[in-house]
Amino acid sequence: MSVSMTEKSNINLKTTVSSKKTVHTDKDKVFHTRDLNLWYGQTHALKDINLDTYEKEVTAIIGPSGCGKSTYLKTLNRMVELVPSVKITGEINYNGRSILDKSFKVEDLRTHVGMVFQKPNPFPKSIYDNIAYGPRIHGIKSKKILDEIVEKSLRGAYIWDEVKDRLKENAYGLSGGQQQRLCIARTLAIEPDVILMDEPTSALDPKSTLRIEDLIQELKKDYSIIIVTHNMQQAARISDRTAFFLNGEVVEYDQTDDIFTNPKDNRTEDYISGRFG
Amino acid sequence: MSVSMTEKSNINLKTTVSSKKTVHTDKDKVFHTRDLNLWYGQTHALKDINLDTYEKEVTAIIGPSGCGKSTYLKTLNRMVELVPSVKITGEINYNGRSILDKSFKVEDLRTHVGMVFQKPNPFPKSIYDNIAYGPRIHGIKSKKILDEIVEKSLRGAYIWDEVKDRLKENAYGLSGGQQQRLCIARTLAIEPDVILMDEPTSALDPKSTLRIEDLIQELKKDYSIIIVTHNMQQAARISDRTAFFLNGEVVEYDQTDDIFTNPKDNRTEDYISGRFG
Amino acid sequence: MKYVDANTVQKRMNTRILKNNILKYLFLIATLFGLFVLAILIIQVLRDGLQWIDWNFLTGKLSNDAERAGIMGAILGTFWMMIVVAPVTLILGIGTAIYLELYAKKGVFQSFIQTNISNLAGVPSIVYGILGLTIFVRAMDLGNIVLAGGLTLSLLILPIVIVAAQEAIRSVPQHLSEASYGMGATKWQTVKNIILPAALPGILTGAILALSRAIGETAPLTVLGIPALILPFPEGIFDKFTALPMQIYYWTLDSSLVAEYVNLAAATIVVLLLLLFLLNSTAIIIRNKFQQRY
Amino acid sequence: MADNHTKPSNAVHVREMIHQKKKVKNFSQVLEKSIPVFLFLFALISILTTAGIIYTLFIETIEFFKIVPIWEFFTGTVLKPMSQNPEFGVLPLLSGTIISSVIAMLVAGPIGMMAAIYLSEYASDNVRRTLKPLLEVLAGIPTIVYGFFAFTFVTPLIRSIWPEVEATNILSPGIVMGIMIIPMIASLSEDAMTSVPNSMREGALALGATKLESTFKVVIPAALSGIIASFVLGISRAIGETMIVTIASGSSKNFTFDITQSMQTMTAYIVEVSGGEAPAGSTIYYSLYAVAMTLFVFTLLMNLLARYVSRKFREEY
Amino acid sequence: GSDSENNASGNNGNSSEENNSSSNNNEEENNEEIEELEGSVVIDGSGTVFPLMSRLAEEYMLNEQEGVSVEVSRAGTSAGFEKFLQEDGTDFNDASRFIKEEEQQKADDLGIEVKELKVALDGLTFVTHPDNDWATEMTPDELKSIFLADGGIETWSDINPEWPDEKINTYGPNENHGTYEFFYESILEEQDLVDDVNLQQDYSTLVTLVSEDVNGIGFFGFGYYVNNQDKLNAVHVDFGDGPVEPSLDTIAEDGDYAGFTRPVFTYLNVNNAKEKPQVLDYAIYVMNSVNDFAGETGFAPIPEDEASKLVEELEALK
Ligand SMILES: Nc1ncnc2c1ncn2[C@@H]1O[C@H](COP(=O)(O)OP(=O)(O)OP(=O)(O)O)[C@@H](O)[C@H]1O
Ligand SMILES: Nc1ncnc2c1ncn2[C@@H]1O[C@H](COP(=O)(O)OP(=O)(O)OP(=O)(O)O)[C@@H](O)[C@H]1O
Ligand SMILES: [Mg+2]
Ligand SMILES: [Mg+2]
Ligand SMILES: O=P([O-])([O-])[O-]
Repeated sequence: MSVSMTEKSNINLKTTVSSKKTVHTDKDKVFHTRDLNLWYGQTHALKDINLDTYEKEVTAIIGPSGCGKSTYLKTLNRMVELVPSVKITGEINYNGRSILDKSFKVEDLRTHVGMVFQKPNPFPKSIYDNIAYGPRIHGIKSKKILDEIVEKSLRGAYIWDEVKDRLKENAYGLSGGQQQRLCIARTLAIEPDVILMDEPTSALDPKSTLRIEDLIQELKKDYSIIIVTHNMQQAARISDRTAFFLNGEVVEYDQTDDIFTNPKDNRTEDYISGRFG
Repeated sequence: MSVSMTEKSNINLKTTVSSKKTVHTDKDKVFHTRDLNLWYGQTHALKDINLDTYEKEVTAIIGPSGCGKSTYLKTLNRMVELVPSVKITGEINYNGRSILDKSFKVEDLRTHVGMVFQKPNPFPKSIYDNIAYGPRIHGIKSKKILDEIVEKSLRGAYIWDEVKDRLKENAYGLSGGQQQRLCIARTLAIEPDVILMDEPTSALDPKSTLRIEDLIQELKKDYSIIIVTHNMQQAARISDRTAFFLNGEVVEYDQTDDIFTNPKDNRTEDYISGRFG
Repeated sequence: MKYVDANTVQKRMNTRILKNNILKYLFLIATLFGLFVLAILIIQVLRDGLQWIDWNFLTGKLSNDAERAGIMGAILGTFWMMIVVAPVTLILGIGTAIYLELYAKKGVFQSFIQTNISNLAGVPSIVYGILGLTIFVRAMDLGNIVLAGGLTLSLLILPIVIVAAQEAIRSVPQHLSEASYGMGATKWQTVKNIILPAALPGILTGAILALSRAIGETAPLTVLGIPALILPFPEGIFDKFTALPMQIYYWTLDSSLVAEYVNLAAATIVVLLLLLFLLNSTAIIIRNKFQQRY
Repeated sequence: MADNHTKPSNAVHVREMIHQKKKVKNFSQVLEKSIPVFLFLFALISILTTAGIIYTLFIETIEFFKIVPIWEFFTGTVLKPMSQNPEFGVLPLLSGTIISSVIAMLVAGPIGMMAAIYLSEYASDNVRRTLKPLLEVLAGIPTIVYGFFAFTFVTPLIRSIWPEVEATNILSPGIVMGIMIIPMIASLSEDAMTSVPNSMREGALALGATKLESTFKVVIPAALSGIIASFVLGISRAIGETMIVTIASGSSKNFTFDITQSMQTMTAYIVEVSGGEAPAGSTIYYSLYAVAMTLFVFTLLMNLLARYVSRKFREEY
Repeated sequence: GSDSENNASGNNGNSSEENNSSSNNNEEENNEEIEELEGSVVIDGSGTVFPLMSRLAEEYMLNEQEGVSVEVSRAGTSAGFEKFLQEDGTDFNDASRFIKEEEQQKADDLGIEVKELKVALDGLTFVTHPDNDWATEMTPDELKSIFLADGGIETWSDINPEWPDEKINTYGPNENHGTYEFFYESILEEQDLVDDVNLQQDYSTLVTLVSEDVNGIGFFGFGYYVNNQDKLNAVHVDFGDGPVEPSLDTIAEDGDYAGFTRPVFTYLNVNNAKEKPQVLDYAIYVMNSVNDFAGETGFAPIPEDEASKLVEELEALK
């Protein structure tokens, strides 16, 4: 981008984002990753990752396509194991317990670590059933309790008012942005501690994007959030810390302001200044 | 992007790009588009487009996903007509002749207006046959002439040295960047006047991207080039003029410097500052 | 306020996981069941038939005498029929597929043909037998000769070949044909030079699989009327004939007349399965060898 | 860039040459125009085939109903085509056809479905890539071979367990038909389930669901139309299957629902009556077409139903 | 099998020797006109006669006229007549009963001249399960009453109180077959059969059915019994002079089993015979050689003079 443009965007960023940014270093660690390596068959997708994320913070992961962002995120709730050829070494601790240990049941892990995907993926069911799905598989059958959970979760995702009169309708009748908030609500329904988000706004229009960004700022009060994004401005706007991935490595991990204003690595700088793809 | 980052990237852009930028207003028009509207069935994909492109210039088209960039590009060589439900109104003149006129044979048009696609798409044939394909379908059979054309085109796309010893090998043995240059060479083989490029570097790594960008600067000396890109920095680096599309409309069209330094429309500014997806 | 109680969740977790694991094995067993039956079938057939296969059996003429009987006539009958079926279905099948995929305007007529083809694929083979009997044997007065049988089987597998060819053509990436059009190529040039060569392996694979279906078809031939005893070898497509599956049918039926006929039927099945195995392997080889990387 | 960049303007003038060739391309223009016409004619063959089937069946069926009232045909429980006093009730054939199809689906439905679930949800890529083609071998075995298998192996096996079963019976071919249809159901249902986007499964698993839960509560409901369609196609296949029943179920024309007995299906009746070039003009000859017409309508309805189901009830995602 | 070659040549040797010895007088004529014939001869009809006819056809093609293709099918006598009595119909129709009046009428209408060739004698054989050690001997009336709707017999004990109290299951060929019609017309005198009689198209199916049903009883030609003696019992029939076992001797002309014996035929389309030399040649061959193969295929031979008379009549058609 050329010079003078930024003078303008500068103003934008200040008003909408900068005020929300807070950085804590004294908080508890949520995920503590040490020497993580991951292979898809022969592809070495993650190389010696060392990364700690903190409670009630938003951690952003940025990097060019194919650098391993999604892979790292999916390792945190072991969704990556759905790929049969995956091999993982190293350690990830979640609240002090090693999650890569086979004794840590994935079903268990995933009820603590919720996930929101790039493309909104509601189930082809009613809005109500989408939210109730999680609680139901965990054995909650009472209509009354389910009703309450559904309302609370939808409120939590700031979508209650828009859908409260059509809970029995198919979720695919919603717009893309609404679907994405529905998916967030669905995750909230099982009351996780952490929410992983893989480019949650990349399929959305600017307005919906903004709503989701606002929502993330709200959720941060109760949840720890890790978000993958290819949109640097978004990372700059909403995250407390940012990790820059390249070719499966963490090139730089720091407080967001530092990463964007004062990158220590040339490659980070190259990326931020748009020399990729 | 936040403030201080741009001060840095600023420097980058200056060194690699600014020097190449040239702006002519006295040149001949190549394409002269008036009140162009295009529907895919019910979808109104292009709305009242008015746009002129100029000889031996690089015109960049930017805009968020789905805004109609590719559609407009494909209208210029009538490739868009491959979609059966397409309906077009308005006018496009190419060197003064109306190309939407049915009397203008598409095969003719396309020999004048070559095209390079987003994903390198060589034919599953040998490198030689890839280049010779165009001349052959136009009736050139002489081995000697074909040999000359192949060499000349490959040289033109700066790939001759890399492939001259393996002309008989399958084109899919080449790397992505080489394949893309091969596709450019293939287009050069029929000696078009205009080359349309639809995100030609989006599937490539930074190094290959740079080579293609350099090649475009070279080609500009002999050809008029229209390039679609989602990479604003790329547009800033290589183009003379830039059109910003949004929802099927041309929001702003101006010399590249102006667009990036002094956008007149709020939406352009929003886009450049990364408020989209 | 927490709705999801961590303790109940934990308790249920183990039963849920156990249920998942048990059913997983049940599903696996169900999957293997079919293969188990397949194994029994093959073993059974080999046991009954294998020691009856020798040079005489393969090259000899049919006979009432089980010891003397050979299936060369049936092999040749099947061969000549395929000589009819292969070109007819390839030409008609590829032609129709190209038309539907690349030329037909999307609309009522095109979807009518498409529906029609998929329905034809579901018409029982014996109905094709009746069609063949009425049209080829009677109306065209061919009699029950190889040509009549071959044409009947051609119609039978035509929908399969068309659908396979359509899929092969559809799976040629659009960007290849776009590249060709982008060079100023006409439609037919693009079809001939780019699309067909790229689709050919897929088409051939589908066609070979369809052929192997035709080779095993019995029901339509029974309707056309294949004699129970015919000795001379067919020497062309205008001769009367018998075919491998028909021979299996008759020998199975007559097995209580002459006990050894069961063995003859089994031996013929071995030959037939071997033939199909060869054809299928060819199809797989073609598919693997010519699979394109785009 | 190491190339010596030559400007594309010297030596050969491609543009010129292309322009000159344009003028002598009349033949290829004719080709361009006539090829679609030829291809269209090829496509017409398939329509002619359908028309041929309907026409031939229809004409002779009309003749048949002139001799045997349509009502008698569809409600008659006695089928004695060759008798001195012939009777042409189709119900014995319908019961044979329906019973054998029901048995087949009882075998193929559950087993095929379970196999589909295993292949699409549990099996690793490698396992699927080995098992699925192997399973499809089952579908490629000629039906005459299955008939032989039913007659010489399955029937004796059943009789050794359940001696009341007759030497020719509808049970054995029904079961074998079911085995033949397993890969069809497994494969089509698997396709339907596989085409449910992975994001659905991931959504469920990310909420802590087990595979079983994501399969039964998300994937199967989403793939239901495809699964139902595969069942309908399976039934259609069973109805049209000929050689297995012809060989293993004999040709009794009793109107019964006793699966231990010999019964005749519509298809087997056609084989018996035509048994060689059927004689034209007799009532029996026409009955062949009436039965074939019934069979054709049956399977046509099934195929249309399958299409309708897989289209109309396709989930939006 | 591996030793089939020996067998094959052995068989060939045998049959040609028999030919030589039994048809000396024809030998010279044959030699005079060893005319190479070609074309096809199409035969359909009786399943009972099929083994004999296909045997003859095979011998003819192997040893007499290599260029002629004789195709034999077996739709059943009645079904066969349908195909025989039409334009471009079959050349021969095998029959296990006499041609019916209606059929003859139809032939006349079509202008087809039909010649009846009696080829052998067959005994209608009633078969039971090998474990059936009670119903080994019966009178024709007892047998009839088992199959008659009004016969009053349901269980074996209805016939003889000492026999098991089990329901009798009846089997037979269906109406396509001459055997059925012979039984229905000549033996049951056109009275209705029991309702639940199991009628089948294929004799093999019948053999299997009876051989696996202890309470079963079925009927068909003697040939299908002899080939399955290990699986079936034949009921000895008491026509008045004590029980007679069906055998090649007893089913012969004027044998003791004569009560259930019937001639079997092949009907020749004379028009075709006149047009196509191979058809006539084959007919002559059949009548010359049929007695050589009758025995081994389960038929009793016809008297020599009847055969040679037919040969002469056929020769006259030339
Ligand atoms: N299922 C898989 N099997 C094999 N390789 C995979 C698989 N998924 C990802 N990879 C490879 O692992 C590397 C990292 O992929 P990943 O999806 O994590 O990238 P990403 O940073 O999320 O990219 P994007 O921005 O495109 O989503 C890539 O090289 C990719 O090709
Ligand atoms: N073949 C088609 N049929 C129907 N609609 C289409 C078709 N191709 C594109 N569209 C629609 O037309 C609009 C413009 O699409 P187009 O491909 O031109 O966008 P684009 O700017 O190139 O986007 P991208 O950056 O994702 O390539 C979109 O809304 C798209 O959904
Ligand atoms: Mg990703
Ligand atoms: Mg595009
Ligand atoms: O087959 P038949 O001899 O009973 O007609």
